[in-house]
Amino acid sequence: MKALEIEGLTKRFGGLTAARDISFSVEGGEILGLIGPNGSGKSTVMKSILGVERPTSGSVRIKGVEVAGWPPHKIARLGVGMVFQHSRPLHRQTVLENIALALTPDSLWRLLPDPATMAKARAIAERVGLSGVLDRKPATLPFADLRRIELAKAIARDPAVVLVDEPFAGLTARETGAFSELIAEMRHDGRAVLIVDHNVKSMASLADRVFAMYVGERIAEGPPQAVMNDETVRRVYLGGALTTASRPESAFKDAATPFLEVEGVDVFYDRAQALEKVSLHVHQGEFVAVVGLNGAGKTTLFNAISGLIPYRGVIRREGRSLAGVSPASIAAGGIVQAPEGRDLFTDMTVAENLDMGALRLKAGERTERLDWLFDLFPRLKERLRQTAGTLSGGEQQMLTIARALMTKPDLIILDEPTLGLAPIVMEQISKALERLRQTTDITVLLGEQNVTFALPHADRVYVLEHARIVWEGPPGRFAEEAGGRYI
Amino acid sequence: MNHSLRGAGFGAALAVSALATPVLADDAPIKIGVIAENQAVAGSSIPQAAQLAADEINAKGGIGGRKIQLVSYDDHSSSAEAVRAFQRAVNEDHVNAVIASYASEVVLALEPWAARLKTVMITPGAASDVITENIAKNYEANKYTFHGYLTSGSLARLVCASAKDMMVDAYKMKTAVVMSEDAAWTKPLDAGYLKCLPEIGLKVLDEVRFSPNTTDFTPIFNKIEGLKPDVIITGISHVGVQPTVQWKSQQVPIPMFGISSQATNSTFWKDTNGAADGVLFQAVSGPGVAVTPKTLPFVDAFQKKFGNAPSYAGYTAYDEVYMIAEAVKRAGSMDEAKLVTAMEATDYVGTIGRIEFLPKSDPHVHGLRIGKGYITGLFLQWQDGKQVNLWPADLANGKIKFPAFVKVGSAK
Amino acid sequence: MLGWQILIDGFAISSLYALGATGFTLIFGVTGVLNLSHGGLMVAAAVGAWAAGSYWGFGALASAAVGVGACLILALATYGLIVRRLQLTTKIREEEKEIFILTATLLWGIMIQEAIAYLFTNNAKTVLPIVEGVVELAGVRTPKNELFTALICWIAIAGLWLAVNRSRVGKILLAASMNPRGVTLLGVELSRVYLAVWVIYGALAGVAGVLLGMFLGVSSYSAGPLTASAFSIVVLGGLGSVSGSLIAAYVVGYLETLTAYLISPAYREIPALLLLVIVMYVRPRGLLGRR
Amino acid sequence: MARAFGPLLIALVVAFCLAFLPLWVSGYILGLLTTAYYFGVFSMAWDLLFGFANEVNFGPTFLIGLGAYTAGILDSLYQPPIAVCVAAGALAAVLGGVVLALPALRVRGPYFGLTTLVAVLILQNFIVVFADLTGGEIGLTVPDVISVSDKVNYWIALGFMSFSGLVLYGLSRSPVGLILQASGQDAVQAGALGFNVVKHKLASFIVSAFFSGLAGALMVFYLGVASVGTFVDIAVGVQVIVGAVLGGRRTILGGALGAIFLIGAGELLRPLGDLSNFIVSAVALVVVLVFPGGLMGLLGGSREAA
Repeated sequence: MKALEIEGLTKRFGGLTAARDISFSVEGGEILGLIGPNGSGKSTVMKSILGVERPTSGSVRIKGVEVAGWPPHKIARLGVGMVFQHSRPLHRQTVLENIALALTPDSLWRLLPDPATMAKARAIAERVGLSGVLDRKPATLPFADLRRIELAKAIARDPAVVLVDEPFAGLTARETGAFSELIAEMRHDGRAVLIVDHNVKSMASLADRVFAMYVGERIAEGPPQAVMNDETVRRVYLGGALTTASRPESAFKDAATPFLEVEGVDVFYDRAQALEKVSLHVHQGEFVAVVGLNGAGKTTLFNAISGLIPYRGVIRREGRSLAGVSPASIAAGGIVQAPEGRDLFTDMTVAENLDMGALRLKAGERTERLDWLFDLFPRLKERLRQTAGTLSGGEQQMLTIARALMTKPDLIILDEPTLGLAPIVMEQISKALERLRQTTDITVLLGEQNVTFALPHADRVYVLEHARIVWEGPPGRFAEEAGGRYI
Repeated sequence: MNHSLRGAGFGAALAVSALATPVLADDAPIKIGVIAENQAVAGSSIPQAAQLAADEINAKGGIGGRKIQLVSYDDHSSSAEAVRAFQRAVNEDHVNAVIASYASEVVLALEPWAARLKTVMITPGAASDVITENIAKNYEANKYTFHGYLTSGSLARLVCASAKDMMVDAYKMKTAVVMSEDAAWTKPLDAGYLKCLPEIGLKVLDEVRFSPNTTDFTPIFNKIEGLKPDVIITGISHVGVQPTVQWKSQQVPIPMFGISSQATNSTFWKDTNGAADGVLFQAVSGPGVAVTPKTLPFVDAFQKKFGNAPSYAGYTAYDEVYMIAEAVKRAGSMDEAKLVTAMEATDYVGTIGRIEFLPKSDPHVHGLRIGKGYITGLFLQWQDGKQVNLWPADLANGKIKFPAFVKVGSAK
Repeated sequence: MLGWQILIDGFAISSLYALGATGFTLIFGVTGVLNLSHGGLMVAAAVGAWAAGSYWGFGALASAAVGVGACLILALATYGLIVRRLQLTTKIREEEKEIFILTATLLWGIMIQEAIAYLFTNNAKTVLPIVEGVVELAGVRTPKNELFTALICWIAIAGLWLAVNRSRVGKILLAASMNPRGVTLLGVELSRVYLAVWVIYGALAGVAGVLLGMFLGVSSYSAGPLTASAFSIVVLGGLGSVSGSLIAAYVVGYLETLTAYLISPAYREIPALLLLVIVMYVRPRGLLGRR
Repeated sequence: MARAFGPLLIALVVAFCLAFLPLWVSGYILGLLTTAYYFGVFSMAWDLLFGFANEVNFGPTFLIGLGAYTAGILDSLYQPPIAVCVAAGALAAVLGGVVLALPALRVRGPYFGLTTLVAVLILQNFIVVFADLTGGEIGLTVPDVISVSDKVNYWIALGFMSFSGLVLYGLSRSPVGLILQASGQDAVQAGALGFNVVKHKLASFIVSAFFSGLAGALMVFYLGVASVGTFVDIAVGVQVIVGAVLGGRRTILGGALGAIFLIGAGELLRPLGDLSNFIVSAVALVVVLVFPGGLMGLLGGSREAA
């Protein structure tokens, strides 16, 4: 009997199929990695196991018991523990009390703390390396220790199955090592472990097997190395053969003071470090791509440039620091973002959305600009009177880019323009970018996890990984020098 | 925690020491507690008028050499605060009697406490019949409570008496609709109306009761108008400005006549922007009306001292201090049971008429006796920003006048 | 006849409810704030207009202007002194700010109410009417004031609709209500947007308050019930949906008028309350609510 | 663990000292504090729902009023022993709590808030409509009271508040309280730890309702009267909520502190007359704006502010 068995799991949200016919199993003492880019459906699978989502069809068995449709607390008590990515401990309680909470039986009559529970909590805390901070409040702890609390809570009830969501997000290299050991220990204890993450690399040394998903479907399964070398996986993550059209950095006139300079920028969310000493620059007229997996820090970087979040370090535009400038002034000044979440005005028509980008334009300029945009994205012209919320994902993405372009930006930041889009739509957007690059001298800063999409346009590429820039160079050298760190 | 408590204790202790003096033997002052709603127009006159009476008595040497001392409490229109104040008045400040509140809710909450703590209490303004009914139900326990103002039932009879002269006899009116807010005090009032209006020759076409939270009176007036009565007999207190203004703006062609407590306020004209013109309302006093020889001197003294006219509860509160003082004198002791007997023997001409309490045999024992020779009340009308008295004829200082939109006697 | 009466009377009171609720829902829609001092602001407008008329002898129009002005100033104070402070503070966790804004605006409303009671007593007051007299409408004698009230309400609502859908500022407001971040990213300062919303809100609440004072009369006690009524209508219609609020205002207004005519004026409020409870159980996001 | 019970220890010592207050302060202060103590229980019971179950209940007076009126009506109709009336009041409030919990498990935020508010308005309307039974808006006078002595009433209220504080605070710090807090904070994570969120939230409504109703019923037999203005009006609910937020949310004991502060401050400012309510509201507003941790936060320093 397997500890965890998924068979034919399908989950639909309205017309969207988030997971289709997924089957896998994990035995006690085994670690399975579940990977896939954003929107691949891995979270849906995880939620279905937890009982947060009810599967549309298929079966989820824990220790042979069918649990599909059960409420979460019953599944948990049957033997499923979960390490959440975002820890939300009780802030007024100590670390020990937080762990003891996970050991408390689900009874209304447990009014006094049980000494045996406390002893057990202590023992668990020791195992995950928290014995030094038992009596501290979570608010005073470093981020890694908060993750340890989550880990302790997940194994407190001695579950047969443990789900771990993005275990290494926000951790430093050393902490990552320590965390890997803790997870390996679970395997040693005979638990079935399911690690959910974006890519194989982070868990290559840890997982026994890897199960890869893409747009709701299984694309590969096997030992980590085999999955990393799998053709389909490589295509999804790295794309096929590339033709690049990069221009050398010396081709740009503002070599001394680049248009945009980011220098040693640090960003923290609570105690998790989202950017660590990040430096990059973009020249006037240059097309720069920042590639990195989801959670690497791309959006954080762009939000820092747009002034939306506080940061340490310096960001300069044409040599002048942007510190203290309001996000709206930065945007009004010409650094405009087409954000990852699109941030469209969903109940307004396409025309009205575009008009919102034309607030500072004169009437004549506006028409001229519109004509140019319709030339770039003919689809938008057809959809002019339709409300933005009813557009397809690809059309929404075009509108997002067009709305940003409407403002006549000096620098446009494109954050994950291909997220969740079908290949054919990606192709259309790619063509539009191509034309943009060829027909105008616009400056572009593109953030992508889809390397295939990013590299053909880029003059230079930065690779962002775990909050740091780990590689910089022309796109032509990417595959051989940085491709391996990427899958 | 300690901190705020010490503060509270300290402040209140100061207040207490300023008010309470030790109880001495024979020349100890007669202490009267006054519990009132100081922020409300009607309530604020109560402690002021009582103080005026006490000052007058003390200026003349007090009662048998004993001064009257008042202890005032503000109940913020809250029963809970009034109960607290009553407890303090009796247990702490050792008052001999309490004058309490114009709100029925508050007086009814205090009534059992008067019984429990065996202390004479008299209200200068509450209207609920239940107060006296409770006394009738359990005289021995509740005999400490006196109803120093007109009960709803009495008010109904006074309204009928004046309606007979002013509406039926003068304008040959035959039909009426009763319009009252849905409240406890209007239940006996409406019952009284339904009983006495037919007796004076006014057929009651309907009784319209509406929620006291009503803001839009359009449906109510339309409904009434549809019945084509000659007159609307009112029973309103919680509302007043709103129905009056809408009566005017809708040009309801039927006169409003009856109880309208807010209309007795001197600010009513201003509050309604003059829509009050023509409104007829029952009152126990009116500007410049000498109901008894004591009325005008009281009003003048009050005006001089406090800069405004007293509310209806001010008149009664003023009288009640005198009544208690006389009762103490008659009883010759501070014994509460004797004081009750002495109060029951009250026959006093005050500012609103001659006051006598109904005897034990009456279902409204300790209520005021009404009718000719006792309290008849007045009937006033707002005319050009002034309250003019129209009834009874010997006290009238003006003639009845209606705004143009009111079609008296023609609405058939 | 009765049918016409119900139709006409219900229309006026419903229009007033609609105008009162529109500002409330606008503020919620654009800034996410449930302003529990709403009733206090409306009463301040009415009492301000009343005071201008009876103390300083202003004419009807000038009084009304004073009332609206008073409301506008208080609305800006609500935003500047309370709401903005709470929105910007880092001492309170984001997820707790809602309850803090609710509590703070509630207290602010009580302060306004008590200040009015202190300065002008808690007697009910009526604002000098701009038009007087009556007209016959389908055999129903209707006060011109009632028609005037309905008319102004609709002019104000239509004006708001035009402003939102036809003007640049309006478009920005609309956009901000759908996606505040999107507006920022296009170079518009949200703080200015919010200021504009509060100005519009203050004017709408002011007009509603003055009309209420003119048509029905208000006292400082009305503050709480007015807030509760706006809150109910807005939730019934679906939070943040202006058209939902308009529909809900008419549902409540007519339900109350029907009850008053056909059952008894004493039970006026009850059916509307019960309806609200039923809607909350059956369709928790309100009639036209999106979330 | 010792630290968790520190505040409780201090509170109990303070309560013990307060028990001797009748020896040297006037009956008036005692009456004031008696009311304040009952309000303290109201606020503490509200904080259990708000601070731990994370449910913003705008209608605490729905529960309080049910308790008060059930007890009062029972007493005026049949005059059973007071204890029976009080128990019936608490039971009615518990039933009301369950009724209130049903929408709470379905709708969130402002929607739940409005549902609770409407519950109060409906109760208020029914009290007026069934005036024969309830005494309507002028209130219901009950034939019995617990005692006419202000000292006895004071001790009963103090004892009851201490008992309620002990139970509610103990509950909030007990394993069950922690589960409730976790459920309120994040239902998904609590479920993943094996806790039945629905069960625990329902239980919290029942406990909160029980103490609200019990306090309401006891207060009826202290005042001798049940009235809308004292037990049901929205303004009373506002005072309960402001007391809890002022005292410091999520502290239970802060509720008592805040309620006593509000009533005490209102009394201290009484010489200012009508302005007193204005100033109390203003002070409360300043505390909310400047010290979001409330009075408990101020006393405990910034340590608890998180």
